[in-house]
Amino acid sequence: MTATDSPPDATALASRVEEFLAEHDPSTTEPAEFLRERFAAGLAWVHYPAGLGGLGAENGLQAAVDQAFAEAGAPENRPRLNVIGLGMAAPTILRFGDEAQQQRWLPSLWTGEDIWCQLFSEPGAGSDLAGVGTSAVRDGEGWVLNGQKVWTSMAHHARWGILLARTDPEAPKHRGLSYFVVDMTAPGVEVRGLRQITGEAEFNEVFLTDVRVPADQRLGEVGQGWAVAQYTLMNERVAIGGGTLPRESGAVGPLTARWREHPEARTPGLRDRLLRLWVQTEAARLTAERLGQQQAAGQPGPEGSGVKITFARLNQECSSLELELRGEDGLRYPDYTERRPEVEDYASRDAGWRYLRFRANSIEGGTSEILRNVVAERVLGLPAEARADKDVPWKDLPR
Amino acid sequence: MTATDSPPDATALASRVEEFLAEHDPSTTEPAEFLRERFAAGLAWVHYPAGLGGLGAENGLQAAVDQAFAEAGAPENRPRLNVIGLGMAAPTILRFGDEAQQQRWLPSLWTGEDIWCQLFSEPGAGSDLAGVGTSAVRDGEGWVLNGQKVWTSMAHHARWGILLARTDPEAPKHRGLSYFVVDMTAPGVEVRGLRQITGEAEFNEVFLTDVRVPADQRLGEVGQGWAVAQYTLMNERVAIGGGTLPRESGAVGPLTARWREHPEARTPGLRDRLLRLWVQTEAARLTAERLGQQQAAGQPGPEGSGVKITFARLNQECSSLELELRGEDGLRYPDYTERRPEVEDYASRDAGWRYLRFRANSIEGGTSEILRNVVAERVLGLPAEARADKDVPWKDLPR
Amino acid sequence: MTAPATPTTGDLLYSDVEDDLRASVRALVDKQAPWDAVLARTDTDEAVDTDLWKRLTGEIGVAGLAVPEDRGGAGATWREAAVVAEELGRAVAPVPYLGTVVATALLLGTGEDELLAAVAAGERAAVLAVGATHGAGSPVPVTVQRQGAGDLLAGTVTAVVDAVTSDVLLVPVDAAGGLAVVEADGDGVTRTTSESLDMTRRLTDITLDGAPARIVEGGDMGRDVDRALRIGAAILASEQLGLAERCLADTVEYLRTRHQFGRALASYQALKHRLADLWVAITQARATARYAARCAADDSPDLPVAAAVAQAHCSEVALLAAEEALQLHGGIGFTWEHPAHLFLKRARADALILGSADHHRTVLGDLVGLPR
Amino acid sequence: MTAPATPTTGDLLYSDVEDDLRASVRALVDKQAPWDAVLARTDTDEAVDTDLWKRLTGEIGVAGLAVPEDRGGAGATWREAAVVAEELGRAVAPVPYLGTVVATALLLGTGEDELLAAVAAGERAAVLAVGATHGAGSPVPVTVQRQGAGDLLAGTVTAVVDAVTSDVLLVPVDAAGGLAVVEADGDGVTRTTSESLDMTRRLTDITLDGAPARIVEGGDMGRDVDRALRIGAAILASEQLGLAERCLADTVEYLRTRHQFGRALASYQALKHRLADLWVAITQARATARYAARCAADDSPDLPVAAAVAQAHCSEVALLAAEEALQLHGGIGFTWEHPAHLFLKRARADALILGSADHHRTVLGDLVGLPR
Repeated sequence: MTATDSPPDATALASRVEEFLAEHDPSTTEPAEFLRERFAAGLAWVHYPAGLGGLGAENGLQAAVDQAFAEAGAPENRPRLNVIGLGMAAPTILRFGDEAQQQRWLPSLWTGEDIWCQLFSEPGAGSDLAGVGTSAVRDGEGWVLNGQKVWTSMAHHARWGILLARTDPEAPKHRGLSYFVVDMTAPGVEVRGLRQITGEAEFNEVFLTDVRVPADQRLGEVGQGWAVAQYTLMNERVAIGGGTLPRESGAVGPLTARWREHPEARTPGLRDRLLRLWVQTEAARLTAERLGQQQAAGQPGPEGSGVKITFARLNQECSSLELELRGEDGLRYPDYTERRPEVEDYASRDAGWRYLRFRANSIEGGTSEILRNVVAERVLGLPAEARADKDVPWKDLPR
Repeated sequence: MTATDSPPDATALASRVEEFLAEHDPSTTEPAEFLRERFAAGLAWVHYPAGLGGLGAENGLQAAVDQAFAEAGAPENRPRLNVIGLGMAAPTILRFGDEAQQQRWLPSLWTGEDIWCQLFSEPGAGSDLAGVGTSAVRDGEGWVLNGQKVWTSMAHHARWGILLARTDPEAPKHRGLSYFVVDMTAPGVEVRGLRQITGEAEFNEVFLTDVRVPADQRLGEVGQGWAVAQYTLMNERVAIGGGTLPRESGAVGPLTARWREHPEARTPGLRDRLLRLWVQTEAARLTAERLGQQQAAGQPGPEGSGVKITFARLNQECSSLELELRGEDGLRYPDYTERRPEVEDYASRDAGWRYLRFRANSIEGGTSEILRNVVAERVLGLPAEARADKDVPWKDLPR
Repeated sequence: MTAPATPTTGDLLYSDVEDDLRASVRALVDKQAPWDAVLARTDTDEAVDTDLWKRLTGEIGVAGLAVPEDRGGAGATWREAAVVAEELGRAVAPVPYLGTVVATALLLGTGEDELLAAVAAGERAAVLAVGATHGAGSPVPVTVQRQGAGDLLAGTVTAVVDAVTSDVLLVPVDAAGGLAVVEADGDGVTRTTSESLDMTRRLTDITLDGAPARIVEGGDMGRDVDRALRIGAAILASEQLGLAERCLADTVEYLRTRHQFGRALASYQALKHRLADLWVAITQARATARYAARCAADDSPDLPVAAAVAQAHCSEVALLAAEEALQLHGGIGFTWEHPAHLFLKRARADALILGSADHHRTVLGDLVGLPR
Repeated sequence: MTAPATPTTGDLLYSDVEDDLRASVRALVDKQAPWDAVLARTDTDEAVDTDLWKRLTGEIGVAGLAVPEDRGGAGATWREAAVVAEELGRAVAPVPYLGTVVATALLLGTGEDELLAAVAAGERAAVLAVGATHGAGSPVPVTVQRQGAGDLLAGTVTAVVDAVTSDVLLVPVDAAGGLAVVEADGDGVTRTTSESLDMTRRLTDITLDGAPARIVEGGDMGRDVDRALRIGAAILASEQLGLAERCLADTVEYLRTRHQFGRALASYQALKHRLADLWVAITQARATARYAARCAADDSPDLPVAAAVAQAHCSEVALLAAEEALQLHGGIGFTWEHPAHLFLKRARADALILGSADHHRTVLGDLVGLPR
C-alpha cells in the first residue's frame, strides 16, 4: 500500500484479515512471530498509520478486526499486562515521537514483547503532578536522572517506562519539565514492590540513581514535558470512563448475590440501603451507556469525570455494606502476607480485600476531589482555584 | 445600695424580691408601673450594675429571681417580642453606651415598653456583613442615613433599632463603619413586610431615606462600628447555641408523634430514616447539654457552631420526612395568603409550613457554610479563606 | 434467585426532532409563562394557565404526542412526550400535562377512541381519579362504587392532581375492576380544589353522589391503570430532570455574580464541589429518565424497573437540586418574590406524587429479586 | 404510645481524676505501643501485646476500674473505664481490654468473686464466649451444651473477640440459661485464631469437646449477659470516639503540612468543610459516649437506650473518620507503612462488633416506642 491509497473500509479490512489468516495459520505459527507479522500487515491497530501497525482506517473498525482474529484462535498481545503501553505510551509515541522512535518502540509494544510502565507520580507530586522533582540533568548528548517515582503499575514486568522529569528547576513548574522514555533495565533503576493496605504489593516504587538516558529517548521538546504528559493522561481518562456494563455489574454484584443467598442476614434497614445502592448503580450504568452513545455520536461529553467519581463511591459503599451482610465473616480476612498479585480480578477476591482495595478508587487516576474541581471549572464554568504556583520558579515553591 | 456594697448573693436576692413583692402587689399594681419599679429596685437583670436595673450580682442568680416573680403572678416584660432588645441591644448599650444613653434606653427596653430591632443585613451584605452600604453622612452635629436593610424581625413593632452604617466609603470595609441607634418613628424610616416562602411576612425590609440621627445616638466611636456589631452578634450566637432540651424535642417531635399515630403510613425504609433522625437528634441534644455544662463550668467551648449547623439540618430533614409520612396530607398547605405571624410557634404549625420555614434555619443567624468556615478556622486551626477585600477602599470592591 | 438479565438499553440521546420540539415548547413557555407570571398566578383563583395549555395543545400538540395519527394524535412516542415534560418542569408551568399523560396512557389501551382523540387534540381534558400519592406496583385504590344496580356512582377520591380544569374523570370502580367515564361538570359531581404545597399544581377532592357514568368495555382496570401510572412515573422523571437542571443553572448563574468577602461566591471550593456533585447526580437523572421514556415508548417489558429506578432517583435529585438552590441563594431565595420556592415546592410535591422514592425502591426490590 | 420521658442527663464532662487517668494511659501507650510498633506486631504471631497489657493492668489497674475495692478492684466506675477505652482506641492498642470489660461486667453480677478479683488485678484474663457481632437486645446465642449429665461441655463458638490470650472462658450453655466457667487451656478446649480484617484484634473460634466446666450459681444468664453486652457497647463507643479523634487530628496535621498547587491542602475549602463536618460529628460522638458511660456507671434504667444511641452513632462516626482520613491522606494513606489502615480496619470491625448500627437502631426503635 502506498501513502496515496485511500484507507480501507470494513469490507476491505475483513478481506485483509482473511488473507492474513490464510497465510499465517494461528495453530501452527509461533505466537510472537504471528503477532509481529500481524503488526507488519497493518492489522494491529488499524487506525494507526501504515508502517506502524495500522492502515490509517477509522478508529471504530478495530473491534471487528479483533473479533475476527479472536475467532480464528489468534494469540493475544497481553493487553491486560500492557494496559499502560497500549493505552497511554503508544498514542503518546505516535503523537510526539519521531519516526525512528516510532519504529523502535511501537512493534514490540504492540506485540506485548515489551511491557511499559508510567513513571509520573512522586511522593511529593500526586494530584499536583506538575510539581514532580525527579531531576534530569544534561550530560553530553544525554541526560542523567535522579529521583523517586511511586504508584507504578507493572514496573516489575516493564522493559520501558514513560517518565516526567524536571529539566529546569529555575522555570515555573509547568515549563521546566521534559518527557523521557527510560530503559527499566538500565543501571540505577531500582524497582521495589509497594505494599498496600490489602497486604499485597500491586504497585511499585521506582528509585532512579544516576540513570543515564540517551538523547534520542526524549519525547517532545525540552521543556514541553507537561504538554506531552497531559496528552498521555487524556488517553488514561478515556480508558477509565464510559463503556457498556451489564446490570448489577461492579461491586453491587457480590452484594446482591450475598443478599439472595443469605436470607438470615436480611433486615429492613439493610434492604433499604441495598436498594438505594442498586438504584444508584443502575443510574450510573445508564449514565455510562449514555456517555458511550454520545462519544459514538461524535459528541464527547465531560460526563467521564462524574462516572469515575460515582463508580469509586459505589465500589466503596457496596463492599462496605457487603461486610455488614457477612456479619462474622465480614470480620475475617484471608491473608495479609505480602504478595504480588498478578492480575486484578476483583470479583473473585474476598469481600474484605475488596473493601480495602476500593478505598484507592477515589484516589488513583485522579482523586474525586480533583475531578470535582474539573467538573466545577470545565463543565460548570466556575472560577478556578486561586493558586500561587504558576509563575514562580519551581525551586522556590513551598513543599 | 451604694457602689461600695458587695453584690447580693442568692439569699439576699430572695429577701429583696420578697420585700419588693410585699410593697408592690402584682394583682393590684398596674403592670407597666410594676415593671418600672422592679427595674428601679435592681431586680430586672440582677447582674447589671446598680442604677441600670441590676445589683451587680452574679449572672446565674437571675433564674431564681425570675421564678419568684413568676410564682407571684408578676407581669412579664414581653421577652418573646423583645428578644433583640433584651438579648442583643441591651448588652451592647451596656458595653458601649455612655451613662446618658444607658439611662435613656435601658429602662423602657427592659420593661418591654419599647421594642427594639436590629438593622444590620442588607440585600448586598449577608454573610459578608462588613460590606454594608447604608450610608451615614455627617450633617452638623448629627448624621443622615440612606440605604436599605433587610431580614429585620420586629421592625413593625419596634420603637428603636440598632444599625450598622458606612461612615467612610474610602476606608477598607471593616474600618469605615459606625453603629447607631435609630428612632423607628423618625421621618424617612419606612418598614415593609417581607413576604417569605411560607406566604407570611415574618421579617421586614426597612428603607431609610434621609433619616436624621442625632449625634448622641451613636454607640462607640466613629469607625468602630464593626467591633460594636461583633459584640452584638456574639450575644446572638450565645442565645442560639446550648441549652437543655427534652428528649424528642424539636422537629423530631411531630415526626415521631405522626409515626405513633399512623400505623398505615409505616414502611421499613421510612422507619430506618426515622430511627437515624431519632439517633441524630438525641446525639445533638446530648451535645447541647454537654455544651451547657461546659459553659456552666467556665469552659466555653466552640461547639455552639456545630449545634446550630446540626439543628438546622435536623429540622429540615425531620420536617421533610414528616411530609412523606403524611402522604396526601403532605401535599396540602393551609394558606399562602400574606399574613403577619405574631409569634413563632413551630410545633403548632402545619407540617408543610415547618418544612418551608426550616429552610431558613441554615441561613439565618449565620449560614451553615460560614459556620463550617468558623469551625475549620477557629477550632481546627486550618488556614482562612483567601480574600482580597481587607485592605481595599470599600468603594472599590466588586459587588 | 439470580441476578436480573440486562435488557437492551436503546437510544438515550436526544433526536433532532426532540431538540426542535424542546425549542418550540421553551419559546412558548418563556414568552407566555415566565416565572414571575407563574408566581403572580398563584395568588389568584386561576390556578391553571388555561391559555398556555390551549396553545401547547393547539399549536404544538403536546397532548397527542404519544397517540397514533390514525387515532387523532401526532404519532410520536412517549420519548417526545418526556422532552415536553422536561421543559414544563423547567418552567414549573401550571398546566395539566402530567394528568393528561396518565389519562392518555390509560385511554390508549381502551376502545374510547372518540374521547382519546378529543384529549389528544386538547379539546377535552381527562384525568384519572386516583389520589396523587398512589404509585404503580401496589393495588389501585377503589373508593367509588356503583349506586344500586344502575350506572350512577357514589364515593370520594381525594387529592387528585390536574383535576381543576378537567372535563372528564376516569374513575376506578368496583372490586371487579371496572373503569368509569364521568363528566366532571355533570350531575352529582362535586370538585373542591384546595391550596396545595405546590401552588402550581393544586389538588382536587372529588365527591360523586349519583353521578351518571359510562363503564369502559373490556380491559383489566387494575392492570391498565397500573401501566398508565408507570408511564406517568416515567414522564414525571423527565419533569424532575428539567426542574433540577433549571435549579442548577440558576444557582451557577447567581453564584457567579454574587460577591461576598471580595470574591464571587462561585469561587469558593466547598460550593463548587457541591455543585459538581449535583451536576453528576443530574447526568444520572437524565440517563434514568431517558431510559424510562425509551421503555415507555417501546412498550418494553423493562418499563416497571425503568420507571421505578427513574422515580427513586429523580425524586431525590430534583429535591436536592431545589434545596441546594434555595440554600445557596441565601436570604434572597427565601423570599416570595424569588422563583426558588416555586421549584422547591414542585420538587417536594413531585417526590410524593405517583409514589415516593421509598415506594419505588420497595417495588423495585420485588421486581429485581431482592426479597425482604 | 407517647414520647419517651427525658431521663436526667448527669455529668458529661471529664473529671480531674479522668484527666489524670487519661494522661497515665496515654504516656504508657505512646511509649510502649506507638503505631509503628503496633503495625510491626501485626506481621508476627504475637497478635496481643501482652507486655503492654501487663503494665496497663498492673501499673494503672485498667482491668479493675469498675470493680469495688472490697471485691479487689479500684473502686472507680465505668466512666473512668470509658476514658481508658478512648485512649486505647486512639492507639489501636492490641490488648484485650474490650473483652475484659464485658467479662468484668458479667462477673460483677455473679458470686464469682475470686475470679473477679483475679481479672481485676490482671492476673487472669476472662472473656465471654459469644460471637463478636452479637449485639445486646436480641436473645443470647447458645451453641454449647452439657455433654450427658455431667459437667463436661461440647459445642462451638465462632469469632470471639479478645480470646487469644484469655485464661478463662465464660460460656453460655443450655436453653435454661446457664453460664459456665471453662479453663481456656484446659482439656477438651481448642482455640483457633485466624487472620482478621482488624489485625490488631483477631478473632478466635472456640471448640469444646468434653471440656470440664463449673456452672455459675444463681443469676439469669440471658439478662446478665445482655446487660454485660450493653456495658460493652457503651465502652466500645468511647473506643470509637478516641479512634475518630485521632483520625481527625492526624488528618488536620497532614493537610497543614502537605502542599499541592503551591498551597497547603488545609487551605482548600472543600476539605475544610469536610473536616468541620467531621469535627461536629465527633463532638456528638463524645456526648453520646459520655452519656452511655454515665448510664453504665450509675446503673441507669436508660442504659439500653444510651448504649444503643451511642453505638448507632459512634460506629458511623468512627468509620467516617477513618475513611475520610484515608481519602484525605491520598496515596500515602493507602500504603502499608502508614497508620491510616490500622484505624480503618479497627473502625470497620468496631462497626460490626457488639452489634452493627443497624442492629442498634432496630433495638432502639422498640425501646423508645417507634413500632414497625
